[in-house]
Amino acid sequence: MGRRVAIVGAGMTRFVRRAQETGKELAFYAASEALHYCGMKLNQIDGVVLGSAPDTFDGVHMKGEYLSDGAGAWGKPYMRCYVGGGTGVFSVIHGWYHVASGAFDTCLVVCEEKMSSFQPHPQAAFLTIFDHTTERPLKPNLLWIFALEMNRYMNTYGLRKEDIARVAVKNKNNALDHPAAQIAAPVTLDDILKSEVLAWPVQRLDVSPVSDGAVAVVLAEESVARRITDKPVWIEGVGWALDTAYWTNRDLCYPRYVEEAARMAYRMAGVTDPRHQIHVAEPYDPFDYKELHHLEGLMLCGRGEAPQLTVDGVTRRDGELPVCPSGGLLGVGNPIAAAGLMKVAELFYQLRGEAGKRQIARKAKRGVAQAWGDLMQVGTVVVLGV
Amino acid sequence: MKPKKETLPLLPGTGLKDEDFKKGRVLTTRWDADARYGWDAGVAVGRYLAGLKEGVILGVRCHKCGRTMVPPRIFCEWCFRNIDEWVELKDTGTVNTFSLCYVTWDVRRIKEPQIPAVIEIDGASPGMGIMHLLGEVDPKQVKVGMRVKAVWKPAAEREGAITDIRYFKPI
Amino acid sequence: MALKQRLEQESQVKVWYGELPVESLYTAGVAGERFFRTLKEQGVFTGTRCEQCGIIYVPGRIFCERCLAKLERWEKVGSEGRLESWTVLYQGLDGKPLREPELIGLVRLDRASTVLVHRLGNVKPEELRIGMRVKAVLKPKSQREGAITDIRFFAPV
Amino acid sequence: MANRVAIVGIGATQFRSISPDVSYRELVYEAAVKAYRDAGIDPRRDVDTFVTCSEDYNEGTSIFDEYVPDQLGAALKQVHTIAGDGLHGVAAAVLQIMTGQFRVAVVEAHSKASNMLTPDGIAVCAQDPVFNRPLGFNNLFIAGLEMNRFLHTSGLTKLHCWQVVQKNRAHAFDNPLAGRAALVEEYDFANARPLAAPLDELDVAQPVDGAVVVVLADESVVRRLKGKPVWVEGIGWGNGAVSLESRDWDRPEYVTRAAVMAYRQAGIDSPADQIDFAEIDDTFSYKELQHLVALGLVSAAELSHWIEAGRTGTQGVLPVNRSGGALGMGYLYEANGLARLYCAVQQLRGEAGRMQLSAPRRAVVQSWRGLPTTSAAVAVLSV
Repeated sequence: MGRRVAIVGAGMTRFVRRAQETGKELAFYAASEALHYCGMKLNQIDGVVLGSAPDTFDGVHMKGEYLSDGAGAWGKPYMRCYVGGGTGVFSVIHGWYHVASGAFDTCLVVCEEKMSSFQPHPQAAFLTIFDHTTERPLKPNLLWIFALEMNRYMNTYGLRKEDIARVAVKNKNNALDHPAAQIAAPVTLDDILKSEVLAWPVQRLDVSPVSDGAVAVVLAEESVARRITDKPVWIEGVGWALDTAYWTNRDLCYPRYVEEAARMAYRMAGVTDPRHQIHVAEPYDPFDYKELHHLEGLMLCGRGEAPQLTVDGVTRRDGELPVCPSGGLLGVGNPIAAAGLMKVAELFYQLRGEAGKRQIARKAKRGVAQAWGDLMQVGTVVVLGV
Repeated sequence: MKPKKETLPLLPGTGLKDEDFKKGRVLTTRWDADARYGWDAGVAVGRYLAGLKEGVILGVRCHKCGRTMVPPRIFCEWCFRNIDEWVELKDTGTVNTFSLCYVTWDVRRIKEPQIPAVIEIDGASPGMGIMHLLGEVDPKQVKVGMRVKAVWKPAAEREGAITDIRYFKPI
Repeated sequence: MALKQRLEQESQVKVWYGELPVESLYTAGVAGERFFRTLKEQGVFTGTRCEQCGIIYVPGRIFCERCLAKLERWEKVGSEGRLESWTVLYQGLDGKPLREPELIGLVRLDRASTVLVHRLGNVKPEELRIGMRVKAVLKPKSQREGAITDIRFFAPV
Repeated sequence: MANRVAIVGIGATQFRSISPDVSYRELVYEAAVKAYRDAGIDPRRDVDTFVTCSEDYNEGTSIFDEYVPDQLGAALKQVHTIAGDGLHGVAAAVLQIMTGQFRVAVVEAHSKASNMLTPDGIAVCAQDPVFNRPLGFNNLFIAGLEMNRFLHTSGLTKLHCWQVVQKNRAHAFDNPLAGRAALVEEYDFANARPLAAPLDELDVAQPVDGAVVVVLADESVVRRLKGKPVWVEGIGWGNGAVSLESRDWDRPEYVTRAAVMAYRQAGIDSPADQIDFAEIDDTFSYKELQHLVALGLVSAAELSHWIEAGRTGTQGVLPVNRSGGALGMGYLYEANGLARLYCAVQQLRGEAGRMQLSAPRRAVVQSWRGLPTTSAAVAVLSV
């Protein structure tokens, strides 16, 4: 079997609406912060992996190549993976298999996104994720598919908008304690329900902001990890699954690809009862209902039951199962791939007890991070433990 | 603003405002990509488009799993084998889910919402939908489960495209 | 013949046309801002030095790509240098032959470890030699806008 | 390597300048069906992980990874995309198998180059948007600069480059997949259209459409399958400085790094003696020459003599690009490395037909990601 792999360091830039830094510079900041965190130098890194979502955001073709120097890939084996919005968490899986294979002792994982380069508005880049012949002529936007999925979810389980919006309140307020966060002020349930309707049932504050930013983590195999830190955070399980691209042939009320991914990760981690064996979760939350959707896919609650967990306060930082203590994408911001890796970094801080004001109340030995992407299609899951 | 935010560690990264660009406070370059494509529709989608030109929605069937699929493909993705048969579907269906969208693809506000929907097509297996728009309907009246029918462009205007169906309207 | 049979028998070769509509606005970045401001205002080339790797990057950068050290020491380099290679480009961005072929060179400015890519001017292709001395010819200060195009070309010294 | 990995199935379409009858999905499906039949496996049941290699701008679709699972039989399974050459994809597959968590992996790459109406306008978007792109140069200028410097420092001439073109395009006559076979004569060279001096149109591999799918498996599975396994003895990949300003213009050191990594795993210390044939990058004629040296197959001092003596030809001591290479098969974007790997596997199995070399035991396969990159991958294969 593969070797044990640990996360030993993490670092990030601030998430901002428009960064002055080039993508390379953002990647450099994140990589260098992560190395500093664990006191490592670039020459101790055997390989580098990069995660970044569509090239159209940065406006650079083959952007993995373009970002390579900022990510620390000079003279090293370097690869860029992508699975749309699922990339951030997948990049850790990508790094994991580099090290678990035995071919690498250490691996630097960097995720970057500079969405602001896209003019006039980054959302328009999403037109081109749709099928060029059978869908794009209808001029779809990204809100469509989220709204279609959210409506299907609400309809199937008879859910109320205000129960879903509580997720946005929780996460946006959690983010006030995050040093990378884009959000600057507290938000109430009323703010969200009164925010402008974009694509019913999606309103402005149900959505995470577009952002520029980068995040990096350092992975190491067991013996190296123990030399670097006395608090390695182990990658206990990884999982991913990509569903059919024919998304209009699937029932959008449930993310079965997240369940597939979670089952794979739990199997590897020996988790048989996720609701009790997982102590903190960072599911993907670009929209508020997605956190709920994903909690169900991760089997942390039954189908259609996630909204009630939020209403009951179970998922608050002082709750029994804290969810998105970082503030998530809704609060910290959503530089696509970097946002997913931010979630993994949050678990790293939480499990080491280094999350400062964000530290959850309960004792946590194991957490799960998850991202989602493509045409409501991919689930990527990492189980971390100490 | 919460004052306690200032006590958080300072991370690198420089946020700019819109006016920094407008007033030329930062140096920038622009590029308008010339990235044009002519995608081969291929066998399955080629026939789908040809069918639309004729005013017909075509599907395909896999005898192994028994599914009738739309949009068409030359393989069954679940059985991983060639499809067995082409079938003419109806141009009616059921709304599986929908949205009332007040923003265009390039993020401009609109007053009257567009109503994108996933429509399960009659004659295809349950749950087999396509994405399209709804029309001739009061947005307030749209419901999941609503029965709809395609409103076609006149034959002379059809070009073999998904937009040969203008939209679906309630039956 | 029924429609279905007809469609199955005919070849339906069809091409669907479209594009990636990508219009981008790029910031010069923290380092680019400083490099181009200096070029624009003072007409000089500046770089950053990595002490550990012994490299002077021109244009300057905020990081050393070899060791990821943060680079903060900016210094002036020459505006003359050595031609490391050259080419005559005949093909345009539209894939068609250029009406006027472009002379392009790689120039290592004095004291720099790296090269600049730019046009060559005041010279015929047959006069070009790898190793020859060239100097930067800038646009007049009033026309400079803080971009790589503030350099008109490099010309033989 | 600890957990031995073999190639157990290969499938490819023909490489043609256009493929108007099929969509990219249908193109890939054809290659996939062939590869699974070759391996004797059912993708829905037997494959643990799928890796696809693509770039959004080449496809004209953002996050193109959305559209890959169905035609591979990979829906709702473990699939991810690498923005790299097919050989990077093979590296990703090998690493996954070496973790012990996966036993059968599939790698896919394809080119629908003919669907790009503005290939030069697309390619230029890979240039640095601040320091290079505003100059408005076609990417080919980078090859012109590099080739000029290479000829200057190596003492080789355009005649040596032309010999590469003649050899590879003639080799392609024996490769039924190849789309660019031709007898190129001196008259053609004399009349070749200049692109970026000293680079002419004939020096450049021209794009084709095609798809390649490869099946890899660990030793325990290999023993159960009927076919002849081709072992991946080593796989390496590496990057150099990407910026035009700081890269090493004299040699593709990233190729050497990738080769050193692969050779170390394969236990090769004298590649020239231990390798029977090579399928290497020849995106531009001079690149094959550069890569021969970077891979340690020929010393820089001997290079001109080697070419003049035809040592890299069919009858030579080290046949290079017997498949026709990219010059002869056509340029397949992300699928270049897999096309070479495909032909190398055919050779090692003894199934290369008119291309067949006499009983080769070990091959090196190498790819480069094209302008303006400094990324390469190298695989050592053996039977």
